[in-house]
Amino acid sequence: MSTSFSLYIPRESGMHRLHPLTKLALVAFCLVLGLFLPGVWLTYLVFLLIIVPLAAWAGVLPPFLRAAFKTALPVVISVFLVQGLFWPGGTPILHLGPLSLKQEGLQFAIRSAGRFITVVSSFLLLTFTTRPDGLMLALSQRGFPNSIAYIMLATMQIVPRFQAKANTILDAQRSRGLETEGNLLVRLRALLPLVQPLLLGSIVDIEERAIALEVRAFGRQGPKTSLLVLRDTPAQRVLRWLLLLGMLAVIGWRLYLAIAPRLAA
Amino acid sequence: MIRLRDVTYFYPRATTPALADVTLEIPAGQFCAVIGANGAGKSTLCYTLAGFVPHFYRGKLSGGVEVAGVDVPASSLAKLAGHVGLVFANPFNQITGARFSVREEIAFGLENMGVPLDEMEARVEDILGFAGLRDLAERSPFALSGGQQQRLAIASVLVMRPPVIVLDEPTSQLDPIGSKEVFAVLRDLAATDAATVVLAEQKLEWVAVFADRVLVLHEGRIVADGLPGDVLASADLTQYGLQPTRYTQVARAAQAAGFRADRHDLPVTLEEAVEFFR
Amino acid sequence: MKDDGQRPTEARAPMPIVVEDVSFTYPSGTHALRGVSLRVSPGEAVAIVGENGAGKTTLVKHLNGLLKPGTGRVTIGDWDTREHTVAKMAARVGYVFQNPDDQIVERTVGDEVAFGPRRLGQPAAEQQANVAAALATVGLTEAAKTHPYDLTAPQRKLVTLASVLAMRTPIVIFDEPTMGQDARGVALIGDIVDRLKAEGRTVLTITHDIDFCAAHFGRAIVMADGQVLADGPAADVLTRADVLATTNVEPPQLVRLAQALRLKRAPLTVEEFVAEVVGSE
Amino acid sequence: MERLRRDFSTITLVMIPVAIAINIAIGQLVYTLKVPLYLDSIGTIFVAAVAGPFAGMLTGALTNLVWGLSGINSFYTAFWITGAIIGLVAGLFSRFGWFKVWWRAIIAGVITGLIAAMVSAPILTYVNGGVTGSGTDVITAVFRNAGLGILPSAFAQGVSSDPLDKAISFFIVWGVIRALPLRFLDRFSRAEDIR
Repeated sequence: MSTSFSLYIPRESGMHRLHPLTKLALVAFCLVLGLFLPGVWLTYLVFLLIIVPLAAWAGVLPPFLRAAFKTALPVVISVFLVQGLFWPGGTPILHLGPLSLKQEGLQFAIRSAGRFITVVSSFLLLTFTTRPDGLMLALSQRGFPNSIAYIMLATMQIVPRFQAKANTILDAQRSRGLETEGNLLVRLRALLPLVQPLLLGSIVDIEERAIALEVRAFGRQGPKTSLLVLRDTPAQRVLRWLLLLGMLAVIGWRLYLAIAPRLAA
Repeated sequence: MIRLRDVTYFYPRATTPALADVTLEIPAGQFCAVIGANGAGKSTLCYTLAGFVPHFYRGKLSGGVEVAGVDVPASSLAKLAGHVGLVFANPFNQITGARFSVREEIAFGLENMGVPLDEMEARVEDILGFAGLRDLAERSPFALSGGQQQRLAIASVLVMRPPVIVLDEPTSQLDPIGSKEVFAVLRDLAATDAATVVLAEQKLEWVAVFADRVLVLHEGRIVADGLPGDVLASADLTQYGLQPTRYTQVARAAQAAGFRADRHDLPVTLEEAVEFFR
Repeated sequence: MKDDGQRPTEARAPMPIVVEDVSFTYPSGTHALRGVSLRVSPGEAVAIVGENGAGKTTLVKHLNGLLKPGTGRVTIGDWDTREHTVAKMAARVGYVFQNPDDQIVERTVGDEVAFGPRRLGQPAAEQQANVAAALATVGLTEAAKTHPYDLTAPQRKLVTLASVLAMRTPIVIFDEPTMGQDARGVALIGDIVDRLKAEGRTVLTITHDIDFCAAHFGRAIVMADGQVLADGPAADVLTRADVLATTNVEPPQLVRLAQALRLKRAPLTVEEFVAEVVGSE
Repeated sequence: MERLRRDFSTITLVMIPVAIAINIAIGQLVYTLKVPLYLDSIGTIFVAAVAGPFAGMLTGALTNLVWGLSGINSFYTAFWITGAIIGLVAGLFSRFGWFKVWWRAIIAGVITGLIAAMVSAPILTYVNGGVTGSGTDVITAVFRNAGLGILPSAFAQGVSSDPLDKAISFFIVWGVIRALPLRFLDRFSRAEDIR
């Protein structure tokens, strides 16, 4: 069982050594490109020319591609089937028995798939190359609430425990004669005895968890320090500003494309 | 160092007090064990010393509680953190989850108190050694065994250097090996005299080995208070729902059966029992 | 009860446990059991001891079908565990889990104890009688209408113990029953074990509490690294320092004392010990 | 402001990661049992009921962000808005006492489900090309074939599952609240709204 609910892979790469905010800016930039670039094919270029090289630089390309593929594939297949074959009133370009592939649908599917792949792989790039605690520390140092940082980090670590706990509950109730196999009704009725202990038991635990935090001065006001030290450079600071400008430029371009025809009219 | 005067406490919605007329003084540097059956009030006493009664559990507290010069009921949890350390039974619930390695988990309290980086690093290193966790420093706190997690919980509190440390049955959910590991750390702690320690514990054999003093709680009241050898071998123990160690039991039974030992008082530990029967 | 004559309950049918050369590997690749064979006769009380990770839990999970053997065979009476769901097996094997909070679902202690009997389809009258008897056994009759979470954690453990006793299974398995209990609780659980034995039911327990094991269990199995290291009368196994040393299990306090005093025999109970010492005077 | 501070006590802060873990663990349990539901917002609804709409919003949003950003299922990240809205709406229902009676909880669940479907549809349309990549896409295909637009078809797909799913989730949370001893309920800021 993994100890943390994250796909982060520690490596000694240049990408890993970047300040977390720089990586966040890079990923946000890819995300904006993916969501706002016009046309059908441009997003694929973002994926191939920015995201994939960055993942390669970080030394995580094979697992990164595998994860991206696994997440994107069902949606990509589905979008081609649903929108490609069932586009109302489109121009048929290929007949498949009673169905036909429509040109408009195909184009929409290519555009959507590109967008989805870019969005998913941007998030994955951040996950694969950024220590969650480093990212949270960087954000906290810029005024992000400490409590939300705590919530995100604690969640990542306790999710695997709760998955294990859910399985133990399943075992304990089956051992008391709870049938969990059979028709849908049987399985539906098994839900409550499984869900209830998970909730009740954890509500009992949170008293102790809250006490443990208070003992460690979590509720104390005033400046905090950190054992983890993040390295930043002037060059990275400049890069972050450039990326921000780039994002604004792309969004502006897209807005212009949307508004211009109307202005002309 | 610790001063309780006529302390009576009711949990919210409770009709009987969890602590009743408890008056108690523990001098600085003492290692004081608190024993008693489940429900006798051991945990409540621990929570009172650490301020969670009344600040967290609310309810009704009367009497005076003063710990290391601080009036506990008049203070706040944020102020008491770092002043009184608390360790309790469940190792898993004491891990904050906010840090990814043993080293960082230990540092968490110091980070919250704003301790400067170099001092923090030195103190964390120091405690890693004391708790025998140096080899595990880079591991995830969740990848440790129960005994290791409990040592981590103790280390995380010790590193904040509170003048008073309260431990509420720190070994009750551990296997014998884990318990032994934890007791080894407690024994070192008892030897340093750096802090006043209050330990609620069921394992009387261990209590006998390193406590300076033993208190017996029964239905929220202190019913016995004295040196470990006297309290743990006293005949009253069973009436408070406690069982003397097997060593005391056989010695008493042997005496009743006509065995005459050289030493007069009943043994509590293995060493004493060997001496008794020799 | 009147219908006792016509309905032979599972509880009275003799139900030997037979584990034949069972090996089991978790999906993670851990070899948790390596060729374990054992036989437990009806009415036996068996304690399984050993370090964490020795395979104790994996072994007992095989007995009610929570795990199915990778190779080998486990039978409870005439049932092969592979051929029945866990819920079916529950009629024969009751299993008290370590943490009570992993199973409590009902709003009163009485309903919680009735959870298992209801699932097993016990008739209403029998169910009521079994629940009442189980509550009395653990000393919680007064608490029948109380919310389980208004009890302390050690009391909740007794509730889950009662919830399995009320199922009236011929075989009962406990996982660390004495953990977190005080002296009174340990004595109570000891009494329950003795009573189950007297009724001819089979009791198995996983425990680290060697003194508890020495006092109430006739047979001890020591496990290490997925194998049975020693299996025999408790008086024998628990005094073998060589076996216990390899598993990091400490001998009972009295055995340690006897060894320190170089007594010829290592007694397990206070009475035996006194007889030994006073006799040798 | 005082109310908000009470809503975000240490108890709530500690409850939120637990609630998120419960969302995810139950989501997987349901999958193990092969029940055709999600039930992956029970933790969110519970926090919303006992600690108010803002705590609920945070739990809902962070469930999707953590689940998505953990890389286990990046698909979820973009739907943090849906998670937040579910928490907000559930918290508002709780504020007006709708968790006190079982049938009201179910109605509240149906309404929340409709709102969730409404919020998800534009995200599905823009980011996913109108599909989810799961079995319910058949419904989308049927509506597309009937000549409906991408957005209405995505919404129809959502309506086919969300209201039922949230109704059951709300009902379960109602049951859990009823099963909780008052002692625990007292710990939360909104105890008076729900029992």
